[in-house]
Amino acid sequence: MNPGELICYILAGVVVISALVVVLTANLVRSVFLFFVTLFALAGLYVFSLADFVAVTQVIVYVGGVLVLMLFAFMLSNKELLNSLRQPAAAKLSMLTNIPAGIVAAGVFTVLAISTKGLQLAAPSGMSLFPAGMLNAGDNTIHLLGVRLMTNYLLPFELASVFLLMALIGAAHLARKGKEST
Amino acid sequence: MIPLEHYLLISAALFCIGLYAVFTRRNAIQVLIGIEFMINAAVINFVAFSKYDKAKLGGQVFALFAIVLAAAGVAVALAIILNVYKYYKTIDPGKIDELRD
Amino acid sequence: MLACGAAVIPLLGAIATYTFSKRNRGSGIAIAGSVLTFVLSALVFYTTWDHTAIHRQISWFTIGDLTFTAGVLLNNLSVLMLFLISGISLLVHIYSAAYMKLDPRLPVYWTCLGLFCFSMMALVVADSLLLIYLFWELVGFSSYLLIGFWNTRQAAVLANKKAFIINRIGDIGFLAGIMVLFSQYHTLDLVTLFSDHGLVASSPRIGGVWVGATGQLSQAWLTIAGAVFFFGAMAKSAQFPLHTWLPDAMEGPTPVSSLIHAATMVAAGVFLLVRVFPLFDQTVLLLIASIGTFTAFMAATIALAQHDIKKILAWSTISQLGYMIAAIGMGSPESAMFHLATHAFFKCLLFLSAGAVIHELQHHYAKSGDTTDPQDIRNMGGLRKKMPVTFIVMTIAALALAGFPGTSGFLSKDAVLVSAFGWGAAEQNVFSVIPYLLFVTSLLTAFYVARLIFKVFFGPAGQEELHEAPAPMRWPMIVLALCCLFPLFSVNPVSFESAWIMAGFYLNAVEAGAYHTYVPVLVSLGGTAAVFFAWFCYGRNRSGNIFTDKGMLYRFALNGWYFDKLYLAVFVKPVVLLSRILFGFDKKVVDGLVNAVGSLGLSLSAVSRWTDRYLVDAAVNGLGSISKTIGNFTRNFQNGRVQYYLLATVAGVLLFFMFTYFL
Amino acid sequence: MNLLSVLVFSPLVAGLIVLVLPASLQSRYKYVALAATILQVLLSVLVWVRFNPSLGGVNNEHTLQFAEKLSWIQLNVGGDSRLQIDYFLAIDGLSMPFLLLTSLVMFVAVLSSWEITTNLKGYFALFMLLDTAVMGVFTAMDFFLFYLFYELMLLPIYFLIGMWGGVKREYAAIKFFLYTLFGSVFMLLIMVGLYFSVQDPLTGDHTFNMVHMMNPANYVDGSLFAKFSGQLLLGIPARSLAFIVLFVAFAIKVPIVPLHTWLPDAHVEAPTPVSIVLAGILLKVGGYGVIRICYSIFPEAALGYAWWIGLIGVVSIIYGALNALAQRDLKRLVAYSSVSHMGFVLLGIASVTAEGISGAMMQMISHGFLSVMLFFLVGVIYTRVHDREIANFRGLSQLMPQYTFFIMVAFFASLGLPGFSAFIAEAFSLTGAFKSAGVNGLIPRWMALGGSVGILLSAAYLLWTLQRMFFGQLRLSGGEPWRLLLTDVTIREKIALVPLAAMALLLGILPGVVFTQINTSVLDLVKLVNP
Amino acid sequence: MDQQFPDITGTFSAVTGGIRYLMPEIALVAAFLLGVIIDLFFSRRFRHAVLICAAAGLGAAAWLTLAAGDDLPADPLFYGMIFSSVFSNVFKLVFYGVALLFLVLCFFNRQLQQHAKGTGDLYNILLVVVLGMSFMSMSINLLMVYLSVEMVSVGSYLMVGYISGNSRQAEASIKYALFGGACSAIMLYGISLIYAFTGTLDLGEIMVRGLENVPSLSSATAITLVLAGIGFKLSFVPVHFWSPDVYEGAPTPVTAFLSTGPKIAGFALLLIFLMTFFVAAEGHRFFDFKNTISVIAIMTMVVGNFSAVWQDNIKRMLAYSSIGHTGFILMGFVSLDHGGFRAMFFYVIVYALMNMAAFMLADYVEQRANAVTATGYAGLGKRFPLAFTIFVVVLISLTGIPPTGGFIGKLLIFSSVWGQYRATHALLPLAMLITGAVTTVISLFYYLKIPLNAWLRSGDTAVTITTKNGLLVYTAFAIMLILLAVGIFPQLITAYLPG
Repeated sequence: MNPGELICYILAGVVVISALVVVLTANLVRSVFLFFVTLFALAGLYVFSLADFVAVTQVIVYVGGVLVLMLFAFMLSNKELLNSLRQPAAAKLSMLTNIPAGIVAAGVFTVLAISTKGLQLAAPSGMSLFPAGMLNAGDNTIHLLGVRLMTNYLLPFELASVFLLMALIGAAHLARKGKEST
Repeated sequence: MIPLEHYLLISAALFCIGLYAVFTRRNAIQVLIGIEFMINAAVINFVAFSKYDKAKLGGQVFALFAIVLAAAGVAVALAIILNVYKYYKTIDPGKIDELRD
Repeated sequence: MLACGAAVIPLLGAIATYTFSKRNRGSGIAIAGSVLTFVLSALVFYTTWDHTAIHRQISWFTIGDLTFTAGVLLNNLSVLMLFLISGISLLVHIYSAAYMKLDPRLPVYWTCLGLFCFSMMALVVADSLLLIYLFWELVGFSSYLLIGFWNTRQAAVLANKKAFIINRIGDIGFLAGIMVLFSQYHTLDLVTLFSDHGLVASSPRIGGVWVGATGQLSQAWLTIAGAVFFFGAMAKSAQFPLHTWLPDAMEGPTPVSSLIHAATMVAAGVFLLVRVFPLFDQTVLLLIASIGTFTAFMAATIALAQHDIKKILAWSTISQLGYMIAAIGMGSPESAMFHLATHAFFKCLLFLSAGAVIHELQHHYAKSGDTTDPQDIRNMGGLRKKMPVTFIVMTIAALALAGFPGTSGFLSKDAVLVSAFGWGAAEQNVFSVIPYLLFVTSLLTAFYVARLIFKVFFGPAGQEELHEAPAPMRWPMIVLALCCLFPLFSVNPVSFESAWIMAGFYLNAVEAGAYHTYVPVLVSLGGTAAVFFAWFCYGRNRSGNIFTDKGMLYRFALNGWYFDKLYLAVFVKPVVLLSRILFGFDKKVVDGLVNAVGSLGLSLSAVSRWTDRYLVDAAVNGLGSISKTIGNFTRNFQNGRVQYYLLATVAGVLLFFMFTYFL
Repeated sequence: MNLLSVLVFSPLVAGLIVLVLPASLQSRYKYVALAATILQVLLSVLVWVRFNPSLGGVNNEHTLQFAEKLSWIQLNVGGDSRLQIDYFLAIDGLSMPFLLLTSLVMFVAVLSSWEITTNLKGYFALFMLLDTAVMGVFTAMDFFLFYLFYELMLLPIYFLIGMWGGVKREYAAIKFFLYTLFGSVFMLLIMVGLYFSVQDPLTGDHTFNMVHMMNPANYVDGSLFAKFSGQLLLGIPARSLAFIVLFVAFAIKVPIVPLHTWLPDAHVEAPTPVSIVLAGILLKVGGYGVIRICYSIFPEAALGYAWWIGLIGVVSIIYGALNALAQRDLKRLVAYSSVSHMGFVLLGIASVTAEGISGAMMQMISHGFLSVMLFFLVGVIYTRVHDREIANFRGLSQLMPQYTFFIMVAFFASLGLPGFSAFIAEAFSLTGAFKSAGVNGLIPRWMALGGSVGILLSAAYLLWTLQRMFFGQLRLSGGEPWRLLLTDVTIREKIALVPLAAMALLLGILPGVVFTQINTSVLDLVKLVNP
Repeated sequence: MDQQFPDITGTFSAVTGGIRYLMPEIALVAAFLLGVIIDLFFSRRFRHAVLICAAAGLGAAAWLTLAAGDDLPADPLFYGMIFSSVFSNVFKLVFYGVALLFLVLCFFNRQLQQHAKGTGDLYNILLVVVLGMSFMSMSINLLMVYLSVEMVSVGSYLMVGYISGNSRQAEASIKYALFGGACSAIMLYGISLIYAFTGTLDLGEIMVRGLENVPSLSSATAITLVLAGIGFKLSFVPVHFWSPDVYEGAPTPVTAFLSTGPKIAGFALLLIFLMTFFVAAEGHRFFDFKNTISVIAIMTMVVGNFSAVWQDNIKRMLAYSSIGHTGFILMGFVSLDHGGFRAMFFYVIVYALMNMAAFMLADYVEQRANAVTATGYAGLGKRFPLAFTIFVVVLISLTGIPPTGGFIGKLLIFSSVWGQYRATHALLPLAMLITGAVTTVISLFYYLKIPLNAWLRSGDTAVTITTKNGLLVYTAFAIMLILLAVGIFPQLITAYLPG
């Protein structure tokens, strides 16, 4: 096991553990903070998968955008935050009611694990068809991505812009106060 | 480089953690976080397998789109959650149950 | 042609009276019509009697390959009946004109009477069983109308309902007989079926199989066919056990009783049996003879105890019909027909006389505001001085009924009894009692009719201002009285064999032998003795009564052997009860079942809703709901929680997936 | 334009006219409807006159009369099949009498619609729609078209009962609708299955043409409903299952015990004109469907189940009659008597003899006239005092002599008094049933005898009713007000009643009027079913 | 770079060459952009400017689609992103039609028109949603699939929560957003697995072969997850839970739109997805689509119809009924090669029409008499005779009784399933047939509630009647006429259907 792999596993461990804490903790502040950690660890994993641009995007978009938004939302509904901080009895009971959810989630995990275990995926079947082969550590993925986005993925790219505009307009509409409303 | 199966396993774990969050968290924003976990689980797969797809780089592109779309989705969802908060003074999805059989 | 005319005129008369009844109340038209009918019938009778039978038919309708015909068959049997019916009906029409004069619904009466005459005459001339059945029912229908003519009287409407329904029971038998014959021979034409070389006569019975022209049936069906025809006749001719309607039918106007329930309609059963006579095999004949004899005897005993003048006559009618039926059963249809003809006259006359008495008494009571029953013989007496003509004619009729020499009844009753003894001699078993029973019955007959006469006309007079019935009522009675004497039927007052009716019907000669001489003598002597006995009981002093009112036998007889009660308990009530039960069943069970199927939709959706609400949620909260702390939570288990939706969804997909791939 | 098309669609036109007429002319709507029905009566008489009774029809397209066949829907549904649906109207002896029956009954129903006072526009529009649908059912020779009209009958009836009905009208209307739809949805399935099994011999396309469906040669080899493929469907031979499903669908309409329970409710709650149509026509649609579709298309299944059908017939006869005996409501009594009388139809049909089927046809027609008369008469009383309890009336004959006359005619006619049509009909249904054992051995003789008990029972309940309601001393539970309200029949009512009574009488005395027209077809049908 | 793109001009021309097949979509985008600008600057002066703009855009798109006619590309466009075919054109026309009807509904909806924040954004969002639906019907690449589904989904959340005038609308929108977010995440994960197993995002033979190479369990897992995502759009069982709540809570025009447009887009997507597997590799062994969809169809019909029976709220009832119809249409997917194509297309078109009409009338009644429940409809028939007459015909069509388009649709579906049964003699098609028949009867229970209450019962007379918007009824009337015409002459539609 080389250091790279070790770091990979550590990152993976961080991802899973922090995610678990995010999900299980009753403390909302801790949960949001650990979400932050998970996202960073994920970005690290992406880097190790030779997807540096994706990792950067992850950090910028998630940490810079999503997380900030969420914090705003928390603050805007801070009463709720406080409420959920002190509800130990409810939390205990919710543990009980969460058991079926846990079973289902575990079931899904089992199915996923079984269906992905032992696959000979060193080179997925379809991929050998591509002459360009595997990505190497030295490749300029940003360059490659740029070219792809302007050729193969031009249509989705443009469409995404329309989509974002709509999301912007819509979210703004929902959030803003009415012109004539009092 | 860790084996691809391990990536799949990690992503599966993250997916299920997200799923669990979606099922159980009593705060709409945490449910959203769960959804983000699920999306990120998919992103792990895309990114990991994108290594073999140098020609099209479909995985990475998809990952980018997924992240961006997720962000937009979160923005909209948060706007909606704030609206809900306005009426219900709570964002516990379990308590928002006026509409039911 | 003439026969058709004779048959149709009453119908036209009926329609005419109904249509033009406003002005002259219809009596004129009705009587004119019936005169015309009588003249035509007489002509037909004159031209056809003892000539070759006339058979005219037209195609009526076609079903499948078979064409049904409608037509007339005029042979001795039908023209005799035709003549008889038209004659009596003419007299009854005239009588009715006076009897019913004051009734507000007289036109309706004429219409119904006309309808009856039409159906009765059509019945006798019809040439196919289908037509006979048709008119058979119409006769029943018009009888229904006439019995219930005074339809505001509860008893009358109950009686006509009873009459019709019991007749219907018989009709089913008739219909069943038609079905058997039709499926066997594919025709219902009387000539084709029953003539000497007709299908019935020529179809062999081989080894238990009854081979017909177009099919074959087990021989049991032959017996059944005969039995069901007899069953039909039983109802119409009021034979045990379908006799109970006739006494009740006396609720109708008396002329109706006399025409329909004494002279004509009830004879239709006898007529039918004579028509289909070749069909009967030994078993059926024996059955017919037994039933007829039993009915004759039973009705006579019942007649002994009745108080209502018309009821006595009604039971007597049943008894006499029993004679005729028995005669047929004993293979002597000619004597049955003979007795039918004579009986028609004297019984009609008896009724008309009774009607005259009732009519006068009713007037009397109506005037004095008395509510005494004008029909109860216990309230009568000494009328011979007030109504001498009635007395005389009724006595003649009574003598005829009792079978005294010199009357027509003597001839015909002898004919029946002689043939009975002749037949009985051949029988070795218990059936040989039949002739003796008939003989006893004739004695009983003499007794009860004497009782009637003595009670009504003798003894002290009770009522003061009674007088003879009006002329239109008197004259028909006188004419009928003349017809009750022997000359009309036979030049020889003692030999029934010289009667022209018998001669006209010699279907098969009876070996009478010695019975021919001593039976008439015995009947006459016995009858005389019975009359004297009656005189002893009722005529001389009215206190003497061999039947105590308390006696069990007496009550048994008075109530007609309790058949009405029996039927009510055994048939009517259970059927009504069954219908109630079935209706309850229909409402609760059938409808409920179907509703259940219908609401299966609802219940299924309840299941799915239940599943949605409890199963899914319970799966979600499954373990939690086991714990008792969950009580507070139950209201949160309701739907409407998006996370549960998601959980259910994923669980559903997961389950589905696992079922598909792991099981 | 073809006579049949005019016959079918003229009421629809009248309905549209009613719809577009302004509400200010509300009181005139009924005259529009009346005119349409009179026109229909005239047209159907014309059809009757021009009908050639020597042509059989049934399964021979060339001997169908007044045929109009237009290509209607040609759908390429992909795969190997093309949907070929024709606008195919024609009649033969089996349908022709129903045209006259329908038009006459509709005429009477419109006359009895005078009692309707609310929402006239909707009422007459729906009524005319119903008229069109019924006419269509009797003339359609394409299964698809038949089904179309068949379903089209549902909705108007639903609303007519539901909107203008009695107290429990909702329940009755829904019950009726669900019952019938339940049958017809499965009919649809069988219809589609049949369509896949049958090919037009000329074009080779799959077809809904009923005449083609009757010919075993037109079935695709090995297809589900091919006669000799012997395929199983849910463990039952496919053709038998199809027969059962179709039979149940139609039998619900007939109705048979135990699927009859919609009928008393529907009748009791329906307004008089709708009762009239229900009893007079819709029940016949069931019988007609059994003959036209079940028996003609699945003859061997029909023969196989003849025993059961006969049994159902007998049970219906007796069960319906016994139930009628228990009724206290006059209309319900009449409704149950319908169940009983329609039992004869099944018994006659089950026998597959010329007599039986002719008797069944006659019974349908006769019952058409008589039940209409009965319901009309019940309606007369009901409109006067809004009560139908038998026990609340007594001695009506004194108050309403003419009414009593009509009701006696109706009662006696329907209890099978000779001289009226019901007698011929019942006698021949039973005779056919009896004969069947000797001819084709389909149903045992006791069934015919059992059925004849129904005749007795019908006499019992009808006479009992007569005695209770009309005879005896006058006594009304409503007292003096009722005495004033219960006036005798009016001219309009007589106009409605007289033709019905006349028809019943005419057909009773001259049954040949009907038998001649249907005879060839009946023979052909018998030959088709039991070659 | 050059070694990867030897012919950069060719690449660009390949991209630009596809543009001419995207004219309708471009029209939509143009209208969207124009609408945004109009909304910003002119909406105060011209209240309905954006509406007109959106309508013009939709009209133009529809016209362009029609005008393109047979001018269809032979190959996929944009490097295998989309494929424009007759199928997609039909679907697109349905979408545009539905969207136009939606605009009509919006125009007459008081609640929307009085919305404080204006309606302009709604129309703009609508255009993007329609754009997304367009692409859903054309996508043959999983990225495009995901993107277009997200466009439709997010747009739909916005539309549902657009007014947020009361708690119910807010609740509906959050439920929709959370459920939808989770479902799209699940679908995304499924897509990622497919990508992991096959290395390609193109829906085509390579993907199918790639899925064959991994154990069937693995491919089945991936496909199941994707199907669950598609199922969210279709709201079939068991992914249907959201729809009753959302349909009930959303503004009626939005409900009308959601129950038709996106749902039909979901069908288009399912069709593409299935065709990939049916066409590319007959007899692949890793997933039994037919049986799965059969079972889903049966369950969906049962759940939808049976649950609807209990509903009193009209919109909720129609929501369940639309679940039932989904199940019915799914039957057509099972028997695609036995006429299911046409049947499905026909049914979808008729379904769109009748559902829109039903919601239009529900909206009309809601606005004029303030009645939203079946019991609240009591006695209204006599007050709005025309509206309820139309309603009855529409409901008859929804039930599938002749002579309406709904009946023909049902007939065609039944026919195709019979065809399927004939070919396979399997139990499931038969079970589907019987379920279809039974649930048709069941559906009558609830559809009948409306005429039952409106016509057969009498309600309180004190119903406040406000605003006259007859045009809505006349639009519904026109739809009714179309339904009847189609019921009697189905060629009117079938003549133009592919398959």
